[in-house]
Amino acid sequence: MDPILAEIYSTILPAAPYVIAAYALMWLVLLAYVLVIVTGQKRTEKQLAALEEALNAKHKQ
Amino acid sequence: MTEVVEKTSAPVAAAAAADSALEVRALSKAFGTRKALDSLSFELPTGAFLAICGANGAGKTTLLRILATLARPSSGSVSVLGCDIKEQPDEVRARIGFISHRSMLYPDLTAEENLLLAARLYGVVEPQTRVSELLAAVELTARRYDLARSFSRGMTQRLAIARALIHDPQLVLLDEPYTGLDPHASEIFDALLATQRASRSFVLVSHDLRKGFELASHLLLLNRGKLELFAPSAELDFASFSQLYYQTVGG
Amino acid sequence: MTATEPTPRATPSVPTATATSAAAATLTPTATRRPSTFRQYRILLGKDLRREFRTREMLTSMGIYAVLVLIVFGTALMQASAGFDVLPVAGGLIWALIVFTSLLGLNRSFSHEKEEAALEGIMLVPLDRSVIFLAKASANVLFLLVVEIITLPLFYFLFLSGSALAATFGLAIVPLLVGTIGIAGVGTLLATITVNTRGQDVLLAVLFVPLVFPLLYACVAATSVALLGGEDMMATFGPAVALAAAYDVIMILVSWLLYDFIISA
Amino acid sequence: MTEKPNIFDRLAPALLVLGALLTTAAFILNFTSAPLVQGALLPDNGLAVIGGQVVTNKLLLSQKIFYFHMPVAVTSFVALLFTAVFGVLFLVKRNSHYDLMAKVATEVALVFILMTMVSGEMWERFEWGVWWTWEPRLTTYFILMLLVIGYFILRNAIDDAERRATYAAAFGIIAFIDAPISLMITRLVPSGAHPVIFRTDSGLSTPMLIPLLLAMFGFFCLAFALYRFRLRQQTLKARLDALKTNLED
Repeated sequence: MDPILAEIYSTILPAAPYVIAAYALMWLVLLAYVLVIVTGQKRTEKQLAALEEALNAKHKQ
Repeated sequence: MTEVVEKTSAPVAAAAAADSALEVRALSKAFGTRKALDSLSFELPTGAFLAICGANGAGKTTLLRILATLARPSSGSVSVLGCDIKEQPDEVRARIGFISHRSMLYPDLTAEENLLLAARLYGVVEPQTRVSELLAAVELTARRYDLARSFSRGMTQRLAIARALIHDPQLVLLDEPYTGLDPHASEIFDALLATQRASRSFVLVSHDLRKGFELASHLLLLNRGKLELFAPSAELDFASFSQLYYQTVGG
Repeated sequence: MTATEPTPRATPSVPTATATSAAAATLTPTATRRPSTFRQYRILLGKDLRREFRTREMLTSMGIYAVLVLIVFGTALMQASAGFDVLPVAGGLIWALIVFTSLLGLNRSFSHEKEEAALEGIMLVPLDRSVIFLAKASANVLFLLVVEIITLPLFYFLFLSGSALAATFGLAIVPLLVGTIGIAGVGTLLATITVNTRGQDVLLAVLFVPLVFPLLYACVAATSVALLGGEDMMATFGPAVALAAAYDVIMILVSWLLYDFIISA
Repeated sequence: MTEKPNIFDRLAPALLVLGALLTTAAFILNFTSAPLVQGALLPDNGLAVIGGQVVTNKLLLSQKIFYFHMPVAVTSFVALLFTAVFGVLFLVKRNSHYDLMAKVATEVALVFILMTMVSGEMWERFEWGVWWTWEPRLTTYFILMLLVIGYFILRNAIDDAERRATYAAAFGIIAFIDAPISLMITRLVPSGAHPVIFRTDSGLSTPMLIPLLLAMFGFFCLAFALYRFRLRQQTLKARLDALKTNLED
């Protein structure tokens, strides 16, 4: 390979892991937040169901 | 709509013309979905002694703090001695005194310094004279140069009364003033109250049903932020009042 | 002392009574004239100064704490070589000292207001809420300045006596003053918030340090160049002091505007 | 019980999809159409012709991080602006819903600040060879992150809902004002010990600008969609809690 071209592209390969890591980490953080929202939603729904059940039991009495 | 009327009347004229100590219209206090006070309306004549009763969390203290301009209402209007608490809070503040179970004193200032501080902040015309007069009235003249920290609970409470009366308020708000007082101290407190009743209106918040009933000319019963009863105490006897209290609280 | 107490003007209406029979003490009606805002400010400031003069609570605790921080600095620098010159980092060390010490003082500045709910008593007086802020912030500025006046010579004595201070070292007073005012302003607002929270001491530090970071950065830069001197010293000193002053103005203005909401909550 | 569905809530899923599409497009364009930026000059005046263009500098891949880093940073700051605006609205109107909105906006801000930090860290580790340096923008974001974390610690330390809302609103406002001052001071005050090793990028060409703008707009959509989803969940939770306390007494 042409030494000049090698020089031109010399930082590309070493940089690649960092670029990949940067993008991966960004998406990971975003994904973590989505997970927080989803688990929060699930927990709320569960509480709602429990409340409904308790209310129904109360009415039957 | 009532607010427009309040605004147009000049503060001084309104105060002079006031023939009711409190005028509460549709007062509510809510945050989020929690309602601390729910649409209260009542009117208390001047010179009256109102006792506010209710269980824990009924909104007694919240109501008192709104009357004292320490908390703001969510809706409705309140006028204290003819001054609207939203439009003229400073006018209201100049006319009320507040005594709570916490003394509002600086423990590291002497009795005299504590009173002088209050007198000067309120702008009492002759602060030194006034302070001496009040110290004599609460029988603390001999202890005037002592730190408030060194006072017993009863003495502290007496000093707190002097502090609350320093600017000659026409309405005195009392928030559980008997908390932590021994029987002797609360006797003295009662006697002191009695001497002041002729010239001022009072609002008392208390757990003690009997005490409230004995002292009051008007009774107000709160239940979960709702007005359960507002009546002159002459129209009730203690048995029916306490029955009503336990019905609402227990129910 | 009490035997010669002046007879009150209103004596006739105030009969002496024994504790058991608190007889009718009809008070004479009294007139009030609302004092000017500035007078109320002076009364409140005077109250804090009088309290502090009596208990010396804040000054002693801050002073001792400052000395302890100096000891920690000394330990940290002990292992450096004999000829190690502290001067290049002196500006930073001085500000670390001031920030830690002021945190301690700010935490204390509202504790006596809460002890017996005295602050509530002040709130019941017809006065502008921002007066409370200005009086408390002024008291904090004064206390901090006193502590600085005591500890900074000590800092010089312990760390800089062997260094060649630049001729411009006197200029360091400017960032010290500007920084102290900013710290007291923002700190008073935050202390009002944190005094009502769980774990108030830690929380004040958590909120305070990042918030004053810009001020700290500018003041460290200005103090360092003032101590080090050099030809282009003014190129750093000027903008640093100007920006620190701008921070003071903006932050104190915002704190002043927000204070009514905070203290009424 | 049933509330009329909010227009924003109905928009949220669409915005989420749009955001995902836009950021994906930006990602692809970023690595295909946008040219590599030029770094240090080649030694010995070396040059080469690549695709009909004369190249005299090293080409940098690390700069590709910038296409997402910058939009994410801007988004986080916009989210923080929302915190401050909702804070002001709360203090004026005293409606607890504004407090909830401010809280969720701050959450989103924290997420995007973290994304900014991690991507910035990666670039910096490669370009400057260190994990940390007190560079103006880096420092500002670090301080901003601490302020936002402080905001949540503050919220957790107060029990009374109204007081919590008031304090949080005030702190949100003051933190938002503090951030630009922080950036200004760290940039304008020359620091003796650490020279500012910040390279101002020369203007971006159109093929570079397109993915950048796409990413920016995409992240705005994503942030807003996430904000609405979270807000909806938190509102529901608040109503549920109120219902529970009402039933208890």
